[in-house]
Amino acid sequence: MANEVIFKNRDLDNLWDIEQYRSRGGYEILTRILTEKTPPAEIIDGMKTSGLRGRGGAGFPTGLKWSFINRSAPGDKYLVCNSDEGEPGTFKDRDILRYNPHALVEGMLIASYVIDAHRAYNYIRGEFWEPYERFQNAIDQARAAGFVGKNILGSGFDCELNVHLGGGAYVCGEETALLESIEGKKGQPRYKPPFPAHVGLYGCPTVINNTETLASVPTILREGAERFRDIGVENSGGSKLFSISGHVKNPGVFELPMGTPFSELFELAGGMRDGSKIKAVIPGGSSSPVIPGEIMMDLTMDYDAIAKAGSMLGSGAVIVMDESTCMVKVLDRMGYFYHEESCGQCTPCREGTGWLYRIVHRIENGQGRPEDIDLLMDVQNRIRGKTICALGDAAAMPVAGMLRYYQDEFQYHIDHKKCMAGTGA
Amino acid sequence: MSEEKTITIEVDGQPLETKAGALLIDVTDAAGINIPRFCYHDKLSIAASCRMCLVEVAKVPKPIPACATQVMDGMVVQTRSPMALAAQKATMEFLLINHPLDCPVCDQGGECELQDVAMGYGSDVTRFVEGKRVIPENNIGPLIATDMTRCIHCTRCVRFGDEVAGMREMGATGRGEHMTIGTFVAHNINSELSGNVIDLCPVGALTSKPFQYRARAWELTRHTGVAPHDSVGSNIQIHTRRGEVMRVHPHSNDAINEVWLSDRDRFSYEGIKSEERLTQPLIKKDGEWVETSWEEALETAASGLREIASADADQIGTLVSPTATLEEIALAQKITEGLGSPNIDYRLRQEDFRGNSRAVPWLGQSIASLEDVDSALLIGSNIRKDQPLLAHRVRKAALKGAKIQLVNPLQLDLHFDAAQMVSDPAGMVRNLAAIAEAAGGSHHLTEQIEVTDEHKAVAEGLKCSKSTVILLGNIAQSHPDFTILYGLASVIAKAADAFVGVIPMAANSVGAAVVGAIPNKGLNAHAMLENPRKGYLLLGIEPGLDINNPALARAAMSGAETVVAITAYRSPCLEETASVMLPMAAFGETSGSFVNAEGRWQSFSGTTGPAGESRPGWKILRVLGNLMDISGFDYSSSEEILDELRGAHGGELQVASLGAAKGKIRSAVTGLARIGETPIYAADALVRRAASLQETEEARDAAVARVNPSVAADAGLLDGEKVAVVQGEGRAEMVLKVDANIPDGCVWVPAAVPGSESLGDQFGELSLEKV
Amino acid sequence: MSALEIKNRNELFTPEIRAEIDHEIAKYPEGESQSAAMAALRIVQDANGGWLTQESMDEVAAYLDLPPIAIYEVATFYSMYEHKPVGRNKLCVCTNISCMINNSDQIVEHLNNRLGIKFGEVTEDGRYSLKEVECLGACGGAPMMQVGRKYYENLTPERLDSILDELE
Amino acid sequence: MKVFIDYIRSLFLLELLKGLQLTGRYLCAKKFTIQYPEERAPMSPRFRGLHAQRRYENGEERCIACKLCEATCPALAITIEAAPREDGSRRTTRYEIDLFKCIFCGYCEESCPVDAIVESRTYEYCFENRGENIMTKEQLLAHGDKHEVQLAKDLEAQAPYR
Repeated sequence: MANEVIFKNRDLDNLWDIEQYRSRGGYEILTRILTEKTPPAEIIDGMKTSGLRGRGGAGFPTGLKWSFINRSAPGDKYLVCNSDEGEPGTFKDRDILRYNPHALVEGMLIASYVIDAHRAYNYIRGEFWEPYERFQNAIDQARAAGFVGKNILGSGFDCELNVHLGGGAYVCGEETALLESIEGKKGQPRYKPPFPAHVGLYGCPTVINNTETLASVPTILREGAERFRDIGVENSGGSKLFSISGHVKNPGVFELPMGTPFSELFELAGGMRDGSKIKAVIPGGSSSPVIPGEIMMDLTMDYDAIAKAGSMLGSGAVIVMDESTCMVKVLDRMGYFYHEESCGQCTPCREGTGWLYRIVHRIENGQGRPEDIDLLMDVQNRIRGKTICALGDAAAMPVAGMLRYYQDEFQYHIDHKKCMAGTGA
Repeated sequence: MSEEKTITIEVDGQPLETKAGALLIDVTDAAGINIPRFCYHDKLSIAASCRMCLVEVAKVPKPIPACATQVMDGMVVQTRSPMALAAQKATMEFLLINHPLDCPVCDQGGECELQDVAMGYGSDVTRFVEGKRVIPENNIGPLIATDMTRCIHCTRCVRFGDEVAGMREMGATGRGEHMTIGTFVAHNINSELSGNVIDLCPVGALTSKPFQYRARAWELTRHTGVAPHDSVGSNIQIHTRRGEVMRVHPHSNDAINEVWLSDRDRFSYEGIKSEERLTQPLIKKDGEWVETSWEEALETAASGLREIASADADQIGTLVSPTATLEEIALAQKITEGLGSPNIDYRLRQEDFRGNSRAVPWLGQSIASLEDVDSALLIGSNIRKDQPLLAHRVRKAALKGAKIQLVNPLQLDLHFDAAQMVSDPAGMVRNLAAIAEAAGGSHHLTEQIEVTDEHKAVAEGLKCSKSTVILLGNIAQSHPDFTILYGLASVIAKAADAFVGVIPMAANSVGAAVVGAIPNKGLNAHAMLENPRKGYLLLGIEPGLDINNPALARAAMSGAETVVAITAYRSPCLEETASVMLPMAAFGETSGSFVNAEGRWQSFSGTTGPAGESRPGWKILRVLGNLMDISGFDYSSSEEILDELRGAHGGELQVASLGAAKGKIRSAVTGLARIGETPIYAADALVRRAASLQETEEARDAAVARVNPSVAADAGLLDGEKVAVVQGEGRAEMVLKVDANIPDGCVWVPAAVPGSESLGDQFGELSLEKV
Repeated sequence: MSALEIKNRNELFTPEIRAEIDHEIAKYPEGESQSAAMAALRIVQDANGGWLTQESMDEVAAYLDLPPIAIYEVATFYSMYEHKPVGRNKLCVCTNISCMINNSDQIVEHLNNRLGIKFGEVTEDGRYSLKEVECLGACGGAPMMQVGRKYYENLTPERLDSILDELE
Repeated sequence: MKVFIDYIRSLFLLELLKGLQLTGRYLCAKKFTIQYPEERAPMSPRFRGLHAQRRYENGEERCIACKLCEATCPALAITIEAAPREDGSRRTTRYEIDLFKCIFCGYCEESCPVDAIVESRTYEYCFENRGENIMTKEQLLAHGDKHEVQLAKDLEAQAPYR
């Protein structure tokens, strides 16, 4: 059942070439939509049926998002694709851009048609130079083939597709920060409401979708929304790219149906490396709370199951850690990350992430105090739900998660000023 | 539509009626329910970033910021529920972890929003044990002291620069914890409204430099007053301690200055303590100035003037400063009249008196209504420097889409989008005439006028808007063809269905005109000097700096028999020209009234005692009147004078024409033409002595001669070179600055700066010489 | 700053850089040239040996007709803009979780020893500089680093040595 | 009868002896009186005598012109003027205590965040001329310099209770 949607044609060499892409039906659905002038509402219905949910992390239903745009409102509308892949553990969009860029181009064009956007931007993180070149090449090829630009395929529909390269800021993965960044400003998230569907890029209605979401669109529409939906499980339609990394034998990106047991994904990744034992799994990127390995082994990979276990499917970035891993050190590094990447705009995140990091860091360095665990818990609680964007929550949740399952390790660190036996190698 | 609907919400169990779409924080503020906040300010955009105003709203799972939440019908809000309080206390703790505990040395201590809120929401013990953040300082000029380590990143100052001052000079660089508010590169903040960030800053990160460490908020006594410089008449609070003016703050008045104050109004108080303050009456005896008693000084002054008047009353000329109070001006007028002289004038910087003297030049509408115009034509006005807060209103209009056009003798650095038509002074008249023709009006100028597409565009811009205003500024009023400019403006106004107004120059220009400090069949300010009088009475004037043609003024006064100067300062040009100097109370030391640009009478009382032996101007004039046996001088308070004036002149101001578009253009010159602007920090005696303002780049750059590159090249002069400006008999050495904003054939040589005392008319022919 | 104001827009940068920036400006709707600020900074940084001087930021501001502070804000917000000289090869080593648990510490230590520099420093010959970066989205190949525009994945001390030798 | 008994008693001077008994007891008891000024009563470290201003060990004056003492003084005895010193630090240009007004309540000492203004153990002083009741900054500092050792000791003794 693997590789059903985005990686469907991964067996083809040079899939990034337009000829190869078209050899398996690429751009067919776009051509059909544009020539038949399919009513956008029909496409939105299809998307709703497919059960596709945003693949960036929040999991918002895509069809619903598109339906928020008032097509008949005067003025410009924009489509923005979020390829600012930065959540630690996630590396799926890079592969989409590298291996199947035309699926994304086609998906962006379809989405633009649906919301009547005549300009679409793909925000690719600045470090992704190689993927950027692949994608830019795909745009150029698509333009040459008449899929991008003025009066596409004689339909009267215009759409310019451009890439905006990021500059190195995790927070730009937040949709409104990303819009600010495209506008040439600091990537500081905007307060919502108003939501981008009303006031987005340059103050115009804007849809922002993740790379994986948009790249799934052509296949969904071509092969039928029901088929896509049926790949997955209830409430988690379709298949999903899972990036698995850490102490596994074969880390990589795997496309699996939603609801696949974690153990199956784990098997695909070759299981633990060097015969070590699984200790813990971060199931959805570093912002999602950690889950002990034994619990994880019984879970399926879909939104509801992971949420029930107290974590999030997020971007589907699975980080597997073996028994030698010191959880204090892991949290120390994660704390540093959020502290470095906070945009600085709102108080709890600007000040709180630094504080969290400092507490964990001093525990890690043997200077922990008995009251530190309570303090950590309290500080993360004080950040949570009080910030403009989700970065504050993203910084706070892993702390709560770690303390939920591995408080003893933290306590040990505080008491003995060193790692618990067997960890921290 | 739905915005206008009245809805009901519930806050802390209290039902509140309000307009739909209003911000929750505004609604609670109006109802007297306090929600703590730092980043929110009702005159700035919403940042929602400090997270201090988080409140609980029913059916919303997370606490939400009151400053960014629009009220909806039936909303149930709790500002002090456990969830709201926990959120507010959390934010408070986060704000305090990196805030230094240096309240004892911080100037904001005692009036600090953070301190106040921390009392309510903070904890007395910190749980943060690491070192606090420290930010290195940048010097941002002589007006604002910075201590960015105290900054809580509310970004009010940044938003102010962007949204109000129109100059993005400060920003938030870096990110996360390392985000720093500042200029990034060390340079001065140059906005003429920069001082407002001191009020906006909720902590002690931005404080007043001249006031630094000098007093605490709790020891200051607050007196409301009126700013004494531009004609906005900004409401201020004068803060005094032990009989000394310590600082000036804005007093909010939405009709006038809103909550803002220009730097000139804010920092000029330093001039009160100038070393040049005259604190003892002085008489010139055998060419030497000697200190004397009030009795002798007053007797000398009175007898000197009386003697001249008894021989020929017409030989008396009175010049009053338009920054003097209404009461002082009225008494000066009464004395002049009592002596039998018709010669009195306040229009010291005016050159062209061909028009109707009796008409009062004023704005013709309210200050607040300026921000609602669709189109404006500013003639001869450097509005941003001359009237910073009027410029702010115009800027607001421009931001709302109004088309602002200017006809000026130099290209201005404006903080709003505007079309600027720049020409030499004579060209201004021609341009205006051409615009008038293009608009379909007619004039009676002797000259043939060429109408270009540019003129047509300006005319079109004026005609196709609903509410249009045409305003004449300081440059126009000093222009040799002011009357014609006014006449042409009226022609255009008629054709474009617009409104004409004059932006009065000084705090009490309108007041002086209202109480009649204008010659009735007598000599005007210029004629009094052209035909020297034997006796002069000067009220608050420095002849070398406050008069359009200082060379003429100094010559006329030096030759006079008696020159009585009622003045707060002992200045070199008074020592040269006067025969008696009577020390007058300065700003803040006297009660009085000003009439501002929109005709609003505003009174204020004295806040401190006058320095030394000086006395309020109205008292000096009253005694002078008594000594000269002029009847009707038995006032015992300035209020009595005011009541009398209100009775006589308190009616509503009428818009009357100041001149017609006819006659000869006088401003045409054959050589180079002088553009004699009065720089912002040279406008009057007080601001000229305000030490910190004089240290600003704006003031330091003022005393230079500016020409454009081609004029410089023609004259073979280089930027930064010292040149001699020769105007008639006068000669002044100045540094030359090459400035592309000056039109061809012109030299910008300011008035009222050191060196300009020996020059002639503010607009006239001059030449440049190499030194 | 005033010196720049006098400068004509066409006197800023080389014609090639101007063309590149203009190409970026053209991507955005009219009047939104600020959007090109990030790209312009990147282009100017590349042309200036990998870092931004204050003058170059002022020039970008002048070219895009923005207040300089708007450019400073952007240039200091994003981590890819450098404000100090960097080596010809800027070695950006990821130390985030996936790399960390795959021994990025060892990689960093090896680099420290071999080059004699720490994070944020440049070798004396200006050949290398070292920078700690956050997740670069290649966790499958952890530990990894980026040099210039290229990713190097699955690093080991031995592999590092051969990579370093290849870099000029 | 009563008259007779009283008479006998008076003959034996019993009252006198009773009185002398008390005298005798105190004659041998420990003395309360001290021979001021040769002898001094013991003093608490919290004694609130004449004011002094202290310096840091490097000679820098402690006072930072925060004006809390001035604000807290219930008798309005303290007058402070301040301005930035040449090095930019916040310093008083005038610090005066009017000893006629001072009620020696010690609030100034208590409010001082840097232990600059203190009340010393000195209680013997007098004014001979009008105006001497005003203690200037120089006098306060000089007084502090003279007694610094004792002042520091007293402050340390009080420290645990503040």
